[in-house]
Amino acid sequence: MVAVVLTSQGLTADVVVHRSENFRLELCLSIPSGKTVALLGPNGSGKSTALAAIAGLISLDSGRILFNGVTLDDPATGAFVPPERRKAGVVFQNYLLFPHLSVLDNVAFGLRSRRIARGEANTRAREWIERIGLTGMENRKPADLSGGQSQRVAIARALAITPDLLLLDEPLSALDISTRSELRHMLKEHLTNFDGPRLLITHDPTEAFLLADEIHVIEDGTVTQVGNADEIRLRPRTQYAADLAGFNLIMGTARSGIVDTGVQPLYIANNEIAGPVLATIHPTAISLYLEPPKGSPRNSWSTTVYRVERFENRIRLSTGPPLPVTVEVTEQAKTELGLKPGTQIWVALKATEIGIQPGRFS
Amino acid sequence: MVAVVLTSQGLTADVVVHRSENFRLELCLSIPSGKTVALLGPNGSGKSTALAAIAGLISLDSGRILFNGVTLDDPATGAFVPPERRKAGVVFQNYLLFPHLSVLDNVAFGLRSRRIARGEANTRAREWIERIGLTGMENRKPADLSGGQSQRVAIARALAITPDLLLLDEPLSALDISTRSELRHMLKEHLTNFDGPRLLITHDPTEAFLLADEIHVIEDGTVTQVGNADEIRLRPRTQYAADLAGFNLIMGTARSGIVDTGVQPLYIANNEIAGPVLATIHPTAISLYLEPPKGSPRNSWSTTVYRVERFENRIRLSTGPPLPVTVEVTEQAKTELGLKPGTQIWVALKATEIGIQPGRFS
Amino acid sequence: ESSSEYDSTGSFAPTPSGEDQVLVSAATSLTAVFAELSSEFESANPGIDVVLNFAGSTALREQILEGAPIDVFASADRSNMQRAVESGEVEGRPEIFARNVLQIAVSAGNPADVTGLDDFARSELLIGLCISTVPCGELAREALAKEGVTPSIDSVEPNVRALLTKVEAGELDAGITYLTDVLFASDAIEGIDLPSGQNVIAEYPIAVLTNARSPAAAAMFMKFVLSGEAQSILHEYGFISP
Amino acid sequence: MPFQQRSITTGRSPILLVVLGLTGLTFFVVPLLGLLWRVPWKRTPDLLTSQMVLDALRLSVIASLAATAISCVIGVPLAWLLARAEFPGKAIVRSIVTLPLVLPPVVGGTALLFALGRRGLVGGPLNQVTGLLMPFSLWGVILAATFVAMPFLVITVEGALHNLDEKHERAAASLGASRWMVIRRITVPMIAPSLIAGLALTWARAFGEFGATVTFAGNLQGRTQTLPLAVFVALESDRDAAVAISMIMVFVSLIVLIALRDRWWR
Amino acid sequence: MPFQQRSITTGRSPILLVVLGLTGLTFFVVPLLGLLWRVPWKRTPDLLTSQMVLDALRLSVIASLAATAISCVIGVPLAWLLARAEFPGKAIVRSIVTLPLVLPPVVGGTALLFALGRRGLVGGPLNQVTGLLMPFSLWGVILAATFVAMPFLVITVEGALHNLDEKHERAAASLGASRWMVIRRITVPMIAPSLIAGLALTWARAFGEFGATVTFAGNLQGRTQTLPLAVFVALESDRDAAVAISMIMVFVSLIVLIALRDRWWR
Ligand SMILES: Nc1ncnc2c1ncn2[C@@H]1O[C@H](COP(=O)(O)OP(=O)(O)OP(=O)(O)O)[C@@H](O)[C@H]1O
Ligand SMILES: Nc1ncnc2c1ncn2[C@@H]1O[C@H](COP(=O)(O)OP(=O)(O)OP(=O)(O)O)[C@@H](O)[C@H]1O
Ligand SMILES: [Mg+2]
Ligand SMILES: [Mg+2]
Repeated sequence: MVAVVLTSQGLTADVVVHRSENFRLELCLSIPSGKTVALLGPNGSGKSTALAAIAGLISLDSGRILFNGVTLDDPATGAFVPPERRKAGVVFQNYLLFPHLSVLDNVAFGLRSRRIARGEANTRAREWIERIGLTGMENRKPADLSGGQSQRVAIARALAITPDLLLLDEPLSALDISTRSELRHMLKEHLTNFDGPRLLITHDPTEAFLLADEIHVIEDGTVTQVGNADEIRLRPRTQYAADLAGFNLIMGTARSGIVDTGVQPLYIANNEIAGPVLATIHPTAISLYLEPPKGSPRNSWSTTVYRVERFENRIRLSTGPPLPVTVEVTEQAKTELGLKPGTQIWVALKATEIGIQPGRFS
Repeated sequence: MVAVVLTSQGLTADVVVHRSENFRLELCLSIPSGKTVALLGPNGSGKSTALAAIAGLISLDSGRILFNGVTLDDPATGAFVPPERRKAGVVFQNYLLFPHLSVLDNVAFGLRSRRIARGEANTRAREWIERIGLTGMENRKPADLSGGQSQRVAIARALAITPDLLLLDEPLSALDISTRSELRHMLKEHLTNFDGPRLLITHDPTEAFLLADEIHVIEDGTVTQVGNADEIRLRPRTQYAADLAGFNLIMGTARSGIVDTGVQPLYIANNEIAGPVLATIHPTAISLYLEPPKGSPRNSWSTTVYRVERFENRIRLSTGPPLPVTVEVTEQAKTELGLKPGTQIWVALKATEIGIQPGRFS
Repeated sequence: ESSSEYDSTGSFAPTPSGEDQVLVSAATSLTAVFAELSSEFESANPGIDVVLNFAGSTALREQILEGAPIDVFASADRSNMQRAVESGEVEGRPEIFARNVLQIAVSAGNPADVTGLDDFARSELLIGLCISTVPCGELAREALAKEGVTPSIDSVEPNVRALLTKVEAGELDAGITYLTDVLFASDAIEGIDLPSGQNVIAEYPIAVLTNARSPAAAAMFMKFVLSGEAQSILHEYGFISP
Repeated sequence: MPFQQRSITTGRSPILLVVLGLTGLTFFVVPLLGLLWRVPWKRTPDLLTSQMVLDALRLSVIASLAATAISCVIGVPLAWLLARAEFPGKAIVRSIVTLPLVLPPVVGGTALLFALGRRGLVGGPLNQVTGLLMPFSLWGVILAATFVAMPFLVITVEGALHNLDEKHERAAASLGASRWMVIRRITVPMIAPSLIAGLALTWARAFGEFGATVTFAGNLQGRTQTLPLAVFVALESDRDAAVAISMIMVFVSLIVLIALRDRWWR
Repeated sequence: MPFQQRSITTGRSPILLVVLGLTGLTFFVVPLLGLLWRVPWKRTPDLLTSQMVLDALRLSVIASLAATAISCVIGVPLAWLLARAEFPGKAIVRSIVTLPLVLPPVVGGTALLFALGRRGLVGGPLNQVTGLLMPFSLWGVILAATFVAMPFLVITVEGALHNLDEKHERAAASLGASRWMVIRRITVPMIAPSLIAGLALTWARAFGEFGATVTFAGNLQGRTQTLPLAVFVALESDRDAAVAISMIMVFVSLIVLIALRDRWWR
């Protein structure tokens, strides 16, 4: 178990939860007041489980959750604060709107639960409904809303209670592109004025990079990397983190300026480093040629185009063996080189474009 | 009502559905066999409603749905083919997995419904479970899956039946970044071998651009633009479509090389055009200066920075009045100019960078 | 305030206080006649209110044994009364106030052509009797035994009511019940008298109970039931004076 | 609603279902017709206004509604505990709750007498201390009706609670709702149709209760004689009246059940 | 399950609920104790092996299970039609289904006689054509039990169907499942707890049925005398025997109900 630094303000969670024979979550997390931590990780890595444990919806198997000095859950001592007394605002991944209550009553539910008078609660709920752009739908039942509308109601319901702790499980995943950026900004603003800790679960790196102070990458129940957006982006430590940032991530063993990848040696600009390293290469740093290139790039090999995709207004291709990489080129280059799956090409890559950090895949 | 060209192969849907006093869907759609149409649109624009009508889960108020020459729904004649005889594979936005059945039984359900023997159905279901990466979870109940795992089961369940018609409602929204691109490719491949029409609903332009042959932009129950990825991207006709593509979209009236926007005239490179126009400007085409620029750009005005965001490895800012625009700059430029909300700046924009098409917001 | 709504026992007493109430538990077969007797009694004694409690004699005895606040018990047989006496629930001695004789009940028109007890041996007929543990069943079997008839029984009914219902509906061709039951059953039932030599007599005892709330009024009611006036009413309903 | 969709799932019903369902219906309709056939319609209005019937009607309505209300107040919590709480001996408790369903009502009434009569296990001491006497009072009628009818509510509601996914209740708790608030505003409304079905069953059973009442509370006109007891009395003296009173029961129950169910369903 | 979480929502129960729930429980426990107090334990084994009790037990078990099975086959479809199909006169049909709940069982039995007896509305012609005779036979017992017990199933299942969101059924239809398959593989399993509660109620009501049976089917040992009839008969002569037979009923029903519910719940 990882030792946890106990700060008196904020959330400190040392979470150990078994969910099935094959899955055990073991997560150490500390969110100071006023800060946002994003959990990024593949499906089934335990993000929602961590949120449920912090919200008090499932109990720990071992570990401990502390919030502003109060123990919320500690199986060792049996201490357990039930969810209704944790004052957390939670947006659930599947919303969990109350099907028998109107939109207004859903948003007002948390307020009414906190013994705020009906009139006052409704007024505040209506403000939130306006803020999420659903004015006029106050009396609808959740079944009569579209997917994105439901998610907005879930967000309003969680924020309306002015919680001590915010727990957001993919809060923007069903929103259209305009609403998403609007709500992201609303959220960002709201977070600035909110001084509790907040946990954001997301699959969208942009969202994490924009909203979080610190990102925890979690894979198969354990944290594989912690850092701010730039650290994750520029020095990803796992294939998943590299995918997030769009980087190529290659593992190998460095010795005198060469990384042995097992398939294709990579020349790097750093002669000192030795031992296991992670090499990161941005897709735009790789050039493609139809003929063997004769020029400055020290790395080059022949391969075939495997896949061609357009990402917004950029073209991304994946190459085949010996060392599969993702390459980004312009539309023009694509046309000129006639790039399509199966095209024989040469890859060229400057040694200086290869980022090197010691370590191995975790 | 729009006239529908009746092709004998493929799907022709002229859908009119009232959902509430404020919402009426009126959509005309024709998907030839072997083609994919993507529906893109903001929340509550009627995408899921259209899908439900085509799947036969709700009935038309008027209009007509034809599939391979067979009338599926026609309120005028009373013809209605019930959903179980439409042979559609549907991925629902909220998955709708059967909570009491295991993952295996969920995936095999459609096969068993088509009277395929249990053994055969299970074998095929197992193949699909492997394909979506959930081997080992065959006996789990949906409640014991993570969000993304559930969505994958929903995809497998829909594809396993080898339907005549595929209807996918945001099939990849809950998937992590790696699985998403993997499943996108799996889907793309699957679609290539599948010769029925397919309808894809998504909020992700990348997904639409990658998978669809034609994109219908739908807003508030009506189609506002139809075209392929490039057409939507380069000539968006609504604010929403422009947001999708990341373009600035400005409406105004052109006369002798100037577009009157009501706030700030824009000089354009086209003197011929006159009347209402839509001007599109890519965010990278706009330059920022701390002093009034003296150079070639014919458009320039002073404004303040309103918002600064990082998108992957790019910096995007929004400016304030008179003419709010989104600008994309490098990290370096951001640091050099000290760009942050409130900074006073000058915007400069070459006339040649402004795309012009006749028309107005629809 | 609320105490005026309840008497001292806590039971619900809707009648104005000051009026004596007599609770009379009477066997089901006395339903009609006791209704008339009680109204006669009430009009003769305006200060007394008679409340009737009809159920099977056994159920009534059960209630009394469990301490029910009953004043008068009118049973349809001696044995239930005897149990009450043995349990010390009876004040004084029970008296027989009425007798009843058996009659054969057949559906209207007598489609099976039943003439007497001998027909009860005919196996092609659908024959019903009361169960032997209730008086009408016991007595019927006694009568049949006296005649040496072995009945071919198709149904053993738990009470007179169930037996009559089936005869009336035509499910049974014949059954043996009391004269009083047949007399006041619907038109769908006819009675066939038994010759007096074949008949057996049922006796109905009445008694005031030790638990009585209004012993005086209870005694008055019992006395009334034994009086000539009451006896003539009982006679109208087919009962025989003791 | 003008925008209500014709429901697709229910557009056409499978033939087999319709056939079986109609067979089921026949089961109820034929005996009812048999009864209606024999109702002495002419005499019914007179009977309706007789003191005995009016008294019985009043008592029946009061007692059955009281029994339903009591069942609701103490039966729903019991159902909740059975479905949601963990405690030892749960299987036994659940079985005990089902007993009054199986016990012949007359035996149930006897059991009540044994327990709550003046010489009963609890009733004896109670009577000596407080002077309270359950049998032969309206309280006795209500008690008997509650005893036989409450299991219907408990079992129906427990079944519905098992059907209900707890995730919405968890979500409500996370929003700060106390346990009690969750039950009141989430759990109960979400099982409303089953709750109402249970209440309907309970009320109907209480309204039709005969055996336990006649044994425990007696058959005193104006005091404990409910409609079924009046039917029993009438069966002995006046057959037609019995059928007519039954039709009154049927009529009243139709009104109550329609009020209870069709008003709150959908 | 080794990985079962302690359920949070149910961790502690609100005091008020516990108090009310326990009060509810008292309601059942006290009369039961009253009964147990008086059970002639010594004589019970003898009674248990008497031919009369054995016959009655056999008949009761057969008839109650048959009535439950029939109710299931025709009552569930009826419930489905009431909840999901649109047809005119639905409110009336629903009310008719509730009638046997309210009708005093003796009147119900009379209605059955009027309808299905030898001279009955339907029974008469039926008897003349086929020679079939319902009363005084096991069929009569089953019929009477079904008539009074089926409404419990219909109403419980209808309530549960109203609770069930149709969206899963729609999804199943879109996957090609026929209406019938949807009902069998989606609808019924999804309401299983309520269905089982309804079956438990139905079985218990059928098992305890007395009034309609005695009126319609008679009381012939070995042919139509079920346990409740045996109890009733015993009550007339030998109260101890009646209580002992009741305890046998209680015991059997505990076994059946535990088998029915605890096996299939959770
Ligand atoms: N109730 C449960 N019982 C058993 N296993 C479960 C249960 N709920 C979740 N799991 C498993 O625990 C793991 C973590 O699930 P969790 O929901 O925390 O994932 P997640 O990170 O939120 O994924 P996603 O991005 O797909 O939502 C998964 O492998 C999942 O299958
Ligand atoms: N059952 C219903 N009753 C009334 N209105 C409804 C119902 N279902 C949806 N609507 C409304 O119809 C409109 C279209 O809904 P639909 O679900 O088709 O939107 P959508 O395009 O799928 O949106 P999203 O991207 O949020 O899923 C919305 O305004 C919604 O509120
Ligand atoms: Mg999750
Ligand atoms: Mg949708």
